[in-house]
Parts: sequence; structure tokens; C-alpha cells
Amino acid sequence: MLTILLLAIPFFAAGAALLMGQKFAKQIALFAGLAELLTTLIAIYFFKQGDPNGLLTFHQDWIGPLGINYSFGLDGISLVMMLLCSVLLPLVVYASWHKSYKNPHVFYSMILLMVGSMVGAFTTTDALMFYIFYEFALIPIYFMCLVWGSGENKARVTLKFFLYTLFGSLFMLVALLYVYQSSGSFAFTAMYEAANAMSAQEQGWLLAAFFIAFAVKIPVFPFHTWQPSTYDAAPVAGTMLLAGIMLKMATYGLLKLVLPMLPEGIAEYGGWCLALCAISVVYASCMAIVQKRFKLLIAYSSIAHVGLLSAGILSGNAQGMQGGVMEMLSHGIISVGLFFVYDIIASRMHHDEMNRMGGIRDVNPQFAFLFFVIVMGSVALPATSGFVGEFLLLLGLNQYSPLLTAVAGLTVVLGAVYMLRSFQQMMLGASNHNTLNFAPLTQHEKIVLSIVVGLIVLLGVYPSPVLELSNPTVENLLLGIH
Amino acid sequence: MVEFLFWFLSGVGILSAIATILSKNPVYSVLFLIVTFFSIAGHYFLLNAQFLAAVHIIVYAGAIMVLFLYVIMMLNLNRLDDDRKASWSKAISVASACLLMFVIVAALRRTDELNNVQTAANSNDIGFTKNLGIALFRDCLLPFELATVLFLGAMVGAVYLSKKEAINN
Amino acid sequence: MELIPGSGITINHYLWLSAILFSLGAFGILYRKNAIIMFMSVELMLNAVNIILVAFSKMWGQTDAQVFVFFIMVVAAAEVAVGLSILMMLYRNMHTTDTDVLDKLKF
Amino acid sequence: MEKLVTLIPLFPLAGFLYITFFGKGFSKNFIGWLASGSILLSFIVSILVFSTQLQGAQPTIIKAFDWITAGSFDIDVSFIVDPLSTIYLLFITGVGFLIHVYSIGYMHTDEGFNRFMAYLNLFVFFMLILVLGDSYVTLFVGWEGVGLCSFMLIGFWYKDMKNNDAAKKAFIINRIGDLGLILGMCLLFSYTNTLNYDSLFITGNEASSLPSGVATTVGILLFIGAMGKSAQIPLHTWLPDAMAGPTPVSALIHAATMVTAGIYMVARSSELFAASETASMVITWVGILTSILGATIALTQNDIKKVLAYSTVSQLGLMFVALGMGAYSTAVFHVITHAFFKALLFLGSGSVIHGMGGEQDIRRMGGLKSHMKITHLTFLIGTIAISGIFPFAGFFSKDQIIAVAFENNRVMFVLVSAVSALTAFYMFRLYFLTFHGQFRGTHDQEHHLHESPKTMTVPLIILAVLSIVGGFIGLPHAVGEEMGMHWHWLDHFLQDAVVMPASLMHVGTEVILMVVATTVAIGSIFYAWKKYKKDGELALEDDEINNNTHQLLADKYRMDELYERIIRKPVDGISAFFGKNIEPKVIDGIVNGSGSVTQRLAEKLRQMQSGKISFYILITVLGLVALLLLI
Amino acid sequence: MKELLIISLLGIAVLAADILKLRKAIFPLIMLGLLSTIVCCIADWGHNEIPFQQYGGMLLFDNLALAFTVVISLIAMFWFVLTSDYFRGDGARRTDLYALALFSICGAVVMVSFSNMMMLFLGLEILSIPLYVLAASEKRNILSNEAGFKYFFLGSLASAIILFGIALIYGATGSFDLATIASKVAVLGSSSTLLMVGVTMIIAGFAFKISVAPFHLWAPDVYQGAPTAVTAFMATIVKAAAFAALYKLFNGAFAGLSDKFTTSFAVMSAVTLIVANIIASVQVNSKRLLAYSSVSHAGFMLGFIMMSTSVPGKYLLFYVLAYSIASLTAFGALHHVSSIQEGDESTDAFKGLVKRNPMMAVAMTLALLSMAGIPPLSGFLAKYFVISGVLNGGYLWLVIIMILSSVVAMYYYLKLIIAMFTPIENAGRIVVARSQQLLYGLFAVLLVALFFGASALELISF
Repeated sequence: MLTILLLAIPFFAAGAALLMGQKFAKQIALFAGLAELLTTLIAIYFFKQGDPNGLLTFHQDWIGPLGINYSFGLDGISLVMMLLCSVLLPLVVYASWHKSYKNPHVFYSMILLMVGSMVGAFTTTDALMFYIFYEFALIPIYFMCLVWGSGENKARVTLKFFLYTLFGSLFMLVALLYVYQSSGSFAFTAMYEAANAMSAQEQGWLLAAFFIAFAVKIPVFPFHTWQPSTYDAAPVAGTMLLAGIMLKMATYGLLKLVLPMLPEGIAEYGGWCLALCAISVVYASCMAIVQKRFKLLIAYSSIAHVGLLSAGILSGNAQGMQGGVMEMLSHGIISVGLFFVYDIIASRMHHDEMNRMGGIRDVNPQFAFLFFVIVMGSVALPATSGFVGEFLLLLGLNQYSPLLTAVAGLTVVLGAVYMLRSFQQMMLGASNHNTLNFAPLTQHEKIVLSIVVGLIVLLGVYPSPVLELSNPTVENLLLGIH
Repeated sequence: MVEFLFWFLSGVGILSAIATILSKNPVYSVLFLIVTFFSIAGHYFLLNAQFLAAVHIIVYAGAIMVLFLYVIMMLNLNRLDDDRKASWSKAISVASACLLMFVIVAALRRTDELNNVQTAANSNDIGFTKNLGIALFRDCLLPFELATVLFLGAMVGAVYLSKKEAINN
Repeated sequence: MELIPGSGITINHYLWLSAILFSLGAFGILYRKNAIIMFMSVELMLNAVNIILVAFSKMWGQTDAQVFVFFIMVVAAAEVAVGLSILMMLYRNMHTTDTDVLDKLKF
Repeated sequence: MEKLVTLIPLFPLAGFLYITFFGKGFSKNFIGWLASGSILLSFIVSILVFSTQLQGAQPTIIKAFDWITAGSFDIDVSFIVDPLSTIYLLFITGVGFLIHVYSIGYMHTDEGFNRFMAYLNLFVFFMLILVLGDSYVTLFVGWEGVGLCSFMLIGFWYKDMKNNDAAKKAFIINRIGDLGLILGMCLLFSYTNTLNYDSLFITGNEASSLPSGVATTVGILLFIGAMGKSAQIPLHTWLPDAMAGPTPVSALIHAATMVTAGIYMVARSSELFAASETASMVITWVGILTSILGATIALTQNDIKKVLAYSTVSQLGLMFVALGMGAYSTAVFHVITHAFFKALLFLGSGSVIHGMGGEQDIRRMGGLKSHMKITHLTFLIGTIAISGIFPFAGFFSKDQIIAVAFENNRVMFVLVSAVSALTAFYMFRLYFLTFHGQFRGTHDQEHHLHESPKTMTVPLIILAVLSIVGGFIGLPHAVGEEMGMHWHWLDHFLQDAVVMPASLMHVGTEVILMVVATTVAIGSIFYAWKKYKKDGELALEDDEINNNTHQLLADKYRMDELYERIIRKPVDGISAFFGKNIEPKVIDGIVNGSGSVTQRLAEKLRQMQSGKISFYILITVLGLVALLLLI
Repeated sequence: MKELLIISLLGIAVLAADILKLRKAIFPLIMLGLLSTIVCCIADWGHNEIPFQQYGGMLLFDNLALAFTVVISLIAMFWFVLTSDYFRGDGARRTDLYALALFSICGAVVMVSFSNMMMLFLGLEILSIPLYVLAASEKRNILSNEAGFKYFFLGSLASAIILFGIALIYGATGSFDLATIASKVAVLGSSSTLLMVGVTMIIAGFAFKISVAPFHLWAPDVYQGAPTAVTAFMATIVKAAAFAALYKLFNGAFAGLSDKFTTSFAVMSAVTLIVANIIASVQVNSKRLLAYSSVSHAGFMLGFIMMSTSVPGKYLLFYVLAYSIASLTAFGALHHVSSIQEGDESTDAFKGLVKRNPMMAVAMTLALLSMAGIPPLSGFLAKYFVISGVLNGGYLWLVIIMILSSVVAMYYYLKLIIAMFTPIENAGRIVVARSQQLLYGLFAVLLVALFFGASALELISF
């Protein structure tokens, strides 16, 4: 029942926001977010209890003969993802609190719809349902970019984004259907069994299909070209959702669908995927180094991080998967933080070209401090959440291939290069006429940044609650894999 | 005798059909087509479908072709010169038509399953008006009624279109 | 076996005949561009069908095929009525019955 | 008693947090003494913990809380109490405290005072985590943490982009080392399924069970980490630049503590390195090369702090030589003595710079001994100590290294002796040029010259004392017997924690070596005295340098330029190439290309829709034919 | 049977009402009639005994027929409401067009309920002949004339081909009755070339009616030329009827042969999808664009025919319903938009629609997304049914083509959507009748509701 509640809250809130109209939209969204968070916490509580009265699972036939059902269930991993959604939703809403969007009610209902669909994707235990939510999430974000986005060619950019991701995900549909031929049901468990029974070669093909689908969304080199331009065109709230949650659907898919379904396929042909992930780490880092604009730099850095993330997950061992879970959470928080920082800067400077700034630290040390912690999180300094995730990922990846680890590990160095460079260019040095009158942080900016920073440090110092939440589920999946 | 009739009628039919298609003057085409229809009617006689043959003559030669003629007269189209059509396209049309014919004929050349179908004993009197009438007004009453709807529709349509309206676009 | 007693005429003869007539009709509409002649060719095709139907009804000794032929005639008549009226309207607007003039709608 | 160990890092952390969040509005003295006090507290606790070890308590592990759990990978935040860690605790907190106190005076006029103190506290916190951590991962936390602090402190005066660049350079080069460390950890984990010292070395003995090839790889990877931290070739270039930071930072981080983390880590993994000949050999050679390189460069530097920096590089090299030759305790010994006298020297130079009003170039100094007596005296002590004159601290530790070298490998012995000779020379060069001869600075500098305040001089004095007596923790056999003190105390103390060299050498050779070493030192000191005191020769101005070797040394072997050419430029070039060509033209080109191809195809296809009815009929007929043929 | 009676009489009644000067009554009358048809269907639901046996079992109102009749009448009602202004003009015209449309619908009903080749042929003609007229009904518009002529001419060619097919099948089986044919076919199998040729001819003829490549060439021209209202009619009701008929044939009469033709269908479908989608992607005239999209949908639906023996008809029904609603919305919106700005049918005509009539824009957007097959819209399930069916048949390559083509399709749908959401200055509101506005709202709801309501497919069986 709780799962249904989790699912219902955003969708109802979306409807409410749409109807209540201009005035209360953001309040509704914020409230929904907090309610979602509360529900998630309750769910976690029950999960710890071992779900005595089956509140965490829900099943309802939809089109029985076709094996499509409304079936939802919360396990450790999805709870972590729920945590991600329900923490980020209020954060994102509150981050754009003082922004004035036209037709806020539509805007916020779009946000809520998107989050709702992602909640669905994270909580369902039916592969087709997963696909449906996965696809549906496209629509709201598309319109957010199209209507509220910026940039003169946003239409073209968003078009590309939509088509590209659609193109990818349709391959997943085919793969799902192909497995369904032999499973006769879209329930995850049934899909696992059916796929496991297949020959390594079949699994290889399925892997290819799934990987294309997810690689486009994650995105992994060379399927990433839609991402920077889209992040650039999207309104900042949209970008936060894209980077923070949306791409996690893909990595979650890798974790919950690909790994358990296609162990032999991965063993045989997975090397290609992992290699691509590793390449995209280095490639994206290099791209980030040459960026002149901060938003694009964040975009590329995000590609680098999720490259490592997916590589670690695909390595298919406890460390990799746990690291994946942790990194999904941490990357979500950090990228929201970074994009919010971007927003703060851009809204004051009206541009985000780094070499035209400098010395902001001198004007606004508080901001610089908070920003610096986020940067450290993004370069995975120990005692930040980024480290826990990336270190586990590297540990996992290393068990798959030390060579790839060495390649992907370069993110440790290159990440430092571009993040520090951007930080120093913008924040340090002597303040110039552009930055001299850099307005101090508003109250809500402080709050949002502090929450982000707090989470980064907290998760870095004391991540075990999260890890213990997902650990049993990961163990189960591993039992299936080996 | 019958055999000769068959070949004769077929020959006439086919030739006049070709003539219909090839003749420049539409009036000639109409007349040739009527000849074809007559030969077809002859075939009906051979197949003991006398009543049908009669109807055929009345409907086609009597009604439809007259309608054609009427239109031709009204639009006074004598000598249509559509030779502007390029020769290669003509060649193509001939070729593809022949292709179609060969394919169909080739497909229908061997119809062994029909050779052991016994021509029914009553096959000589099925063409009689009585039997047809029974068939028409008992089994096929519903289609018959529907045909009226069809006609109604056609009529309304024809009337609607023929109402005069000047063009301006 | 032969369709008409005492003659070598089998059903196949009629099949061929109608096939030829059908193809001739097709040839007609391919070859000519004049709407009127093309209509006639269509009529020719219909009649090819009629012939083979009558032949079959003889073969199976059933009347329904012949009844069907009636309906075909009916339909043919209706079609011609509508078709010719469309043609007249067209002629009124374009002052020709040449079908190749009709290429405003393309690509 | 060991339970208290958890407090040790907490005090500095508390100090840091307090100063950062509530530090506003308090007087500088309060803040300064708060910061120092927190360190003092941890120092006291450290002594308590240390005493337990003195009574020979078993190494224990104190768990604080769970940290990372993932399958078989299970890391807690917990602290190891054993001789090695405790001895490190002592001098970190001890020296740390002194430098804190010193900073109160040194930074008093700086408006970033609070920030500075906070950073120092944070640094000490991370340094303590580094040595206390009971696993490589917790070590890594401290490892990166101190790197971070060093980054923040080098770039402390952030308005000058030069400092920021130095800081970035330090951080990134360290990061390269860290990558090695991380990979080492990953590899180690994938073979032993644990990263806890306990199960690797102490109770369980996974490390020694490694296949030797793996041991070598892991060892070298870990050593790469150490290279980064401890500024060994080729990752040494950041350390001299790091002098951009305030002098106390140079003393604390870049001389006494952080840079010796590498030695700590290797000593900590002694069993692992002992298991691999190759790795040890690599360490030895890298060490000696670095040592020579540092020493030679130091000969020609004119920036007082740069000289000390290169000397640090060279001393660290010596420590690695010791490590490489399996004398882990010896290396630790030298770490400790080095911490004393190098901190002393840096603080002394700081005091000089303070007195000179920020001037760092020894060519602008001279004859300062009359103006700043305490500084001069303590600095002299430090110089003697580093030169290795009996009975100063440096003598014993360096002598032990020389002895080890003598035993293992005569070539190494020669090189080490050469290095110590060079050391003695450039240190006294520095000393004479700074404190003797005529004052060469500007007039108002001379006018402004003064001895530093108590907060600075007292630490100097204490450190001076330590640099004199510090050596007694590792008295050689012979001396020990003579003086009736028990010799090689440190080795005995550490023997549970690190691997010990097999044999103790014969007393006779020991004595001979001591004599040799001392004479060598004295000799080069005498040469320096003759050159710079008696003949009053001065360091050359940059444009006067006319021979190439000199120029080469003055340019630090042009290492930075080399890296610029073979690393930085290529990376930038490749990135730029990706950014300009690959990304838009190839990858995105394919994506967009597919679109435009479709468009072009469409333009072709739509021609088929000619609008000509005759064509439609043709297609219809042909389609019919095709269908008929298809069956 | 009653259903057929009602509708055919409705046509006549309309004419009568015109004569009796009761024009006001016509529209309500039609609504009433269609509604009662639906009621009758629901009443007859389930008892599948062949009604009016004395008519020689010419018709068979089984569940399939009833369901399709319901859908057709429903769509027809929507259509009449949505395009009511098409019937404006002088009263005579109005009634004529009403009558023609109704006759055509009557033909459609025959086509979904026939159980005898004669009825099939008659139904086809009753459907088509009034439609020829409707296509040409804008007599002043030369494009409309051209469309009418092309449609008529190629249509009659197609019916000739179908007829030849029917004749050959009769020759092989000696009957027009579906049941008898089915039994004979089961015996003969593919041995009888006569039968095979006949079936092929029927396929070819129907391929024309449902506008599947290579017989689709007429469709874009006619759809573009004909009045938008009529285009909507053709895209929805005609397609529905034709597909139902084809499905009936291959699910019933030719069931024994259908596996012989799977490949042909697969190829046709593939070619259709590729050609239609690719050409559509460069269209600037939105009407023609929608025409191509409807062709491509025919390619999709062909999947059901291909798999007729394994996929129940209700899924075809679902597709038809989902698609019909979507394209009614699209064509309706186009109808209103273009009629406001002097017949401008370019994609730019939609610029700023979201401001000019939000309800319409939302409905249109949902419709386009649904046609593209994005969940949670009915179009997704529809396509899903096809794809899973085809995949079951083992035609992976066809599925891949379907997928890629629907990406291309998404591209040109998005072009329209983007147009709707690009703001323009001095955009006057587009005002439509209240009922139509409501209808757009209804469509928007239905497009989503059908997706979630798809479980209702469990309840019906055919």
C-alpha cells in the first residue's frame, strides 16, 4: 500500500498543482516532496521490520494474458532510489523557489509528473511497467525544456534529445519482449529465470539492446552527444532532475534488469560495455577540461562520473553494485548542488564563462566555502559521499579488469584538474569589476546549499545506513547471478 | 460447332477490345467495346446463361455505353490526341500489361483440381430465369436490398456533383 | 474435362480468355491517359470477371455466381454514373479529360 | 587506556569546527591559543597512549563506528594503537603544537588568521587519522585530507594566482600518486579480500601469502602513492612550489609531518615490501636518485625556503633508501629526527623572513647573527643537526642509514655518504650567507630588523633542544654501551610493528663508519666555511651564472619544463582536439548525419509520389505482379 | 442486422427529412440513430446465433462485427460533431453530404459483418462510391476534384482486382460463403493455384483500400486533396472497416492459408513503414504529413492481419479505436486551424496553438504522442500489441523496422508539437463550438483512459 502511496503522491500533487493554478503550485510541489520523503522514511522503517504486513508490495492484474501487471515492490535498492527522489524533489522545488516561471502551475505539475514516473520506475517489479515509466518520464522533461528552456535552438536540441533517448529505449522494449516470449510474464523474477536459461550468445544480443537503451540515457560515450546541449537548454530545475534522478533510471535498470538477467552475456561480451564506460570517463573528463562555460563543464563531468558508475555496476560484484547504489545517491545530490551553484552564479553574472569571473571568494566567502565542499564531493575526496561511491566502484571494477580500473581511475586525477581549475577561475584570485558586486546569498539559497553540503558530508562520513539498506538486496541479486 | 463459336467469339472479343483501347476516336472505342460486350454475351449463351446474356446486353450496351456516348457527345471529345505520352512510357505500359497477363495465365495454366470437378447435371438449366429468380429473391434478397442503398447513394452523389458550380480558386 | 458437352472447351479456356481480357483492361488503363477510355478499360476488366464467374457457375452448376454477376453489373452501372459525373465536373474545371493534367497533388 | 585514542583526533577537529563556525569576533590570541590548546590536549593524550605501549601492551584496535560495508568489503572507522602509530602521534602532536604556537606570532598580522588556525587544526586532524587508521582506506582518508589541507594552505593567500597554481599543482600531482595508491588497494583487495592491517599483517597474515608478482605490483603501486606524498622523483616537483604557503605550513606540512606520510605507509606495509625484492629495489633507487637530485639542486638555490625544501626532498630520499634496504625502523628514526631539525630550520627561516619583512632571497641577507641572536643560534643547531655532527640528532639517524647502506650495497653507501657531504655543504652555505658577512638588504629592511616575539622564539628553542637530544632514542650499539644507555631503543620499540633487518652489525665497523661520516661532514663544512666565510664569496645573481651545470641546477634540472612539454601540453592538446574535432564532427556528426541522410533519402523517395495517375496505376499493376510472383 | 437496418434507413430518413423541410431535425436524428445502433449492438452482444437465416446467412453479427460496429458508430458520432461546419452551406448540400456519409457508414457496417463474398463486395462498393463523391465534394476546389478522381479511378481498379480474386476463389471452392470457403480451403491448402491467385488478388485489392505499399500511392494525394473532414472520415472509419474485413477474411475464410502469406504481408508492411515514415519526415503540409502517418499506421496494423490466426481481433479493435481517436483529433484540429486562416495547411499553421486554444493543443499533442506510441497513451499499447504479435511470429527484423520507423515518426510528430508550442505574436484565439471544445477534452481523456482501461479487453472475447 505504501508503494501505491509513494506513487500516488506526486501524480495527485501534479493534478492538484494543475488545478489549484498559479498561486499554490510551488507550495503544493514542496509539500508533496516532503510528504514523499516522510512516506519513504516510513517505508524504510517497515522494510527494516521485514515488512510484517506486506505494506511494501502491491499487485494488481492489468492485462493478465499479456503478462502485464501493475505490480510494485520496495526492496533495499529501490528504497535508496526512493530516498534519492524524495530528497531531491523538495530540494529542487525549493531551489527554484524565487524563480518566476510563466505558468508555474504547469511547470511544477511537469516536475511532479516526472518525479512520479521516476518513482514508478524505481518501485515497480514488472519489466514492462518499468519501461512504461521509463518512457513516460521523457514527456514532462521534454516540455519543460521546450517551453521553459533557454537558448535559441532549444527546439532542435530537445528534439534530438527526445528522439535519441526514444531510439535507445525502444531497443529495450524489443529486448523485453524477446525475453517475454520465453518467460510469459514481465515480472522481474520470471524475466530473470527466462533470460538466464538462454544461451550466452542470445544474452549477448539482449545485452547489446539493453546497453544501447541505457547507454543513451546514462549517457555513455559515444551516445552522449545529446546530453550537454540538453542540460544547457533545460531550465535549471529540469537539469537538476535530468542529472539528479532521470539518468539513475538507466543505471537502476542496469542493476535490476541487466545484471540479474544476463550474467553469461555480460561474462562473454560485457567487456565491450565496460570498455565504453571506461572510455567515456576519460573522454568526458578531457571534454570537461576544454569547456569554457561552467554549465557545460558540469554536464561533461557528470558524464565522466556516471561512466564510472555504470562500469562499476556492470562489473557485477558486491562492491561494484553497492558502490553503484551509493554513487547514484551521491551523484544525484552533488549534481543538484553543482547545478544550483551554477544557477546562483549565472543569475548574478548573467553568464557562466569561467574566465570572465574570479575573486568571488573574496566577496562572498560563505558561498565559496559551500561551493568548495561540493567540489570536493565531486572530486571524490574521502569523507564526502563521492568517495564512498567511487572507491567501491573502483574496487568492484578492479575485480573485473585492473586495466579498465586504471583507465577509469584517471577520473581521480582529471576530475581534480577540471574541478579545481573551474573553482579557482571563478572563486579565487583578485575580484574584478564583474564580480565585485556579487550579491550575497539569499536565505533560501543558503538553506539549499547547506542541505546539499550537509548530505554530502554526512553520507561520506556515515554512509553505512544506506549501504546496509541496500546490502541484503544486492546479496540476493548476487545469489541469482552466481 | 460450339468449339468454333468459342474461338470465334473470343477472337472477336479480344480484337475489338484491343481496338477499343487503340482507337483515337472515343466514339469508335465505345462502338468497339459494344462489340466486345456482344461477343461476351455470346459466351453467356454458350454457357447456358441466356437470361444473363440478355441482361448483359441491356445493361451494358443499352445503358452504360449509352451513358458513355452521351458524355462524349456532351463534352464533344472527338479525336483525343493523347500521343503526347512518351513512347518509352507506352512501351513500359505494354510490357507491364503483358507481364501481368503472362503471370496470371501462367498461374492459372495448371488448374488440375478443377479437372475432376464434375460439371453438375443441372448445369444446363441454371441459367433459366426461374432459377435465377429463386436464387435472387430468396437467398440473395439481402444483397438485393442493399443494392438499392448503393444506387441511392450513387444517385445522390451523381446529382450532388452534377449541380453546376463555377470554379474559382 | 470439358465444360460444354461435345466440345473441347474446358474451364481453362475460359480462364485464359478472362485472364486475357482482364490484362487487356489493365493494358488499356496503362496505355491511355484519357479518362473516358480508361473507364471503358475498367468496364472491360469487370466483364472479364463476369465471364469467368458465369463459366464457374456452369462448372459448379450453381446459380449464385450468376446472381453475383447481376450485382457486378449493378455496381458497374453505379460506378459509371458517379465516375462520369466526377469526370464532367473535372472537365468543367479543367476543360480536358487528360488524366496527366491532374498532378497538383504530389510529393 | 587505549580507548582514549579516539579523543586524539577529536580535539583538533573540534578546534577546527569551532573556529570555522563560531570563530568570528574572538581575539586572535584566543583563537590561536584555542587551536594550539586543542593540539596540546591531543599531545597529552598521546603521551598517555604512548605510555601503554611503553609498558609493552599488545597492539590494539579501537573501533569508533561502521563506515563502509559492501559484501566482503567491510571497513570501520577504527584506530590502531601500536608502537608505530603512537610514536608518530607523539611527534605529530608535539611538533604540531609547537608550530601552532609559533604561528600565533608569525601570522598575527594576517587578516586570515582564523582561517589559518582552522586549517592547521584540520590538517593535524587528518594527519592523526592517517597514522591512526587501522586500514588502508582510513589511511587514505587522512592521506587525501592532508593533501586537501596542504592545498588550502599553499593557496592560503588566494588572491595571488601564483599561489593558487602552486596549490593546484600540489593537489594534482598528489592525486596522481593517490591513483597509484587506490589501484594498489584495489589490487590488494582483490587478492586478499581485506584492507585491514589487522588481517593483513598482525593477526591474519594475508600480505605475506601474496604471490610475489602481485606483491611487487601492489608494492610499487603503493609506492607511487608514497612518491606523490613524499615528493620522490618524478612526482617531487610540487614540494618546492609548495613553499608559496606561509612558513609554518612549510615547517609542519612540507617538512615535519605530511611529507613523511609516505614513509609511514611503507613502514606500515613493511611485511608486504619485505615480500618483494623488486619493489624494495625500486624504492631504494628512486630514493637515492631523489636524494642526490634534491641535494644538488639545493646547492644553487638562493631562496632560503627553496633550499630547505630541496633539502627536505633529499632527506626524504634518504629515508626511502633506508626503507628500500629493509631498515624500516631506521627510516622512522630519521623521520623523527628530521621532523625536529627541519621544523626548526623552517621556523628559523620563518623568523628570518619575519624579521626581513618578507624577504626570502639569501643574496639580500647576511650578517643577521648580530640582529637576531636566538634565531641564529637555533638555526645553527639545526644546521649542525642536519649535517650529522655528533652528538646531534641528525648524526645518529643518518649514521644508521649509512650503516645499513654499507651492509647491503657498497655503491649505495658511497652515494649516501656523498649526499650527506652535499647536505652539510649547502646547509652551511645557507647558514653563512644568511647570518654572516655584510647585510646586503635595503636600508629600511636593515632598520626594520628585529628578533621575533616569544611565541616564535620559544618553539625554536624547544625544537633546538630536541634536535640535540632527539637522536638518543636510537643510539648506536657502541655509543650506547659507552654511555650506559640502552642502544637501538627505537628499533626494539618498533620491532612488533615493522619488519626488522636480520643482523645487527659488528660494533667495530659501526665506529669506523661513524668516524668516516663525521669526517666527511666536517670536511664539507670546512669547505663551505672557506668558500663563503673566509673568502666571503657570495651567491651569484641569476645573470652572472655562466656555466651550464650551474645553470641546469639553478633551473632544477628543468623538470617542470619537461613535464610541461610531455604531460600538460599533450593532455590539453588531446582535449582540445576532442573538443574541436571528435565531438562535433565525428560523434555528433554521425548522429546528425543519420538525420540528414534520412532527409536526403526522403527527397529521393518522394519523387516517386509523382502525382501522375498513370504512374500510380503502373505501380499498382507491377505490385500485383510482384505479389503474384511472391507466392 | 438491426444495426444495418437502422443505419441504412437513417440515410434515407435524412433525405426524407430534407424533402419534408425538417432540416433542423437532421443532426439530432443522426445522433439518435447512431446511438441506438450502439445500443442495439450492446443488446445483441454475446448471442452469436446467425440472425435472419432466411437471408442465406449473408451477414454474421458476431462479437467482432458488433464491436467494430460500435466503434464505427462511435467514431461516426464524434466525426459528425467535430466536422459539423463541413456540412454547412446551402441546405441541399448539407443533406446530401449527410446522406452520403451515412450510406458510406452503412457500407462500413456491412464490411465488418459480412459472411459472404457478395456482401463483402457490395459493402465495399457502398462504402466507396459515396466516398468518391465526398472526396470530390468541394466542387470549386480543383484539388478536391483531383482527389475525387484519383480516388474513384484507382478505387474502381482495385475493386475490379478484388472481384477477379473473388471469382477465382469461387472457382476453386464453388462458394461465396465464408464458412464453406474456409472448409474447402482447409482441404485444398496451397495446392490450388486458383485459390492462391485469388487470395493474392484480394490482398492486392485490399492493400489498396487500406493504403499499404505499393498500393498506397493514392492515399497521400487523396487525403491532401479531399476536404479535411472527409480525410478524417477516410483515415478512421474506412480504415477500420477495411481492416476488419481483411481480418475477418484471414482469420476465418483463409485461415488455412494465412501462413502462406505472412511473408508477403511482412514485406508489404516493412516497405510501407519505411517509405511512408521517411517521406513524411520532410512534409511541410501538415495534412499530407498526417496522411503519410496514417499510411504508416496501416503498415503497423498489417501486423495484425499477418498474425490474424494467433492474435485475437480485439487487439486490432483496440488499435483501430486508439488510432481513430488520435487521428480524429489531429485532423479535427487541422480542420479548425486551417479553416480559420484561409486554408493554410502548412505545419506553421499550428504555431502558437497552445495559446490560441489550449484544450485543442493539449488534445492534439496527446494524439500525436499516442500515434507515436509513447506511454501512457493508448497508442503505446496498440503498437505494443502489434509488435509482440509480430515478434511471436518470429519476425524480429520487421519489429526492428517498426521500431526504427516509429523513431522517424516521432520526429515529424514532434515537428508539429514544437510548432504548437512556439509562441507567436498577435495570435487570435481559435474559437470552436462548445460541443467541439468538449469533444477535444474528451479525446484527450480517452487517449489516456484507453491505456489504463485496456484491461477491459479481458472482458470481451473474439
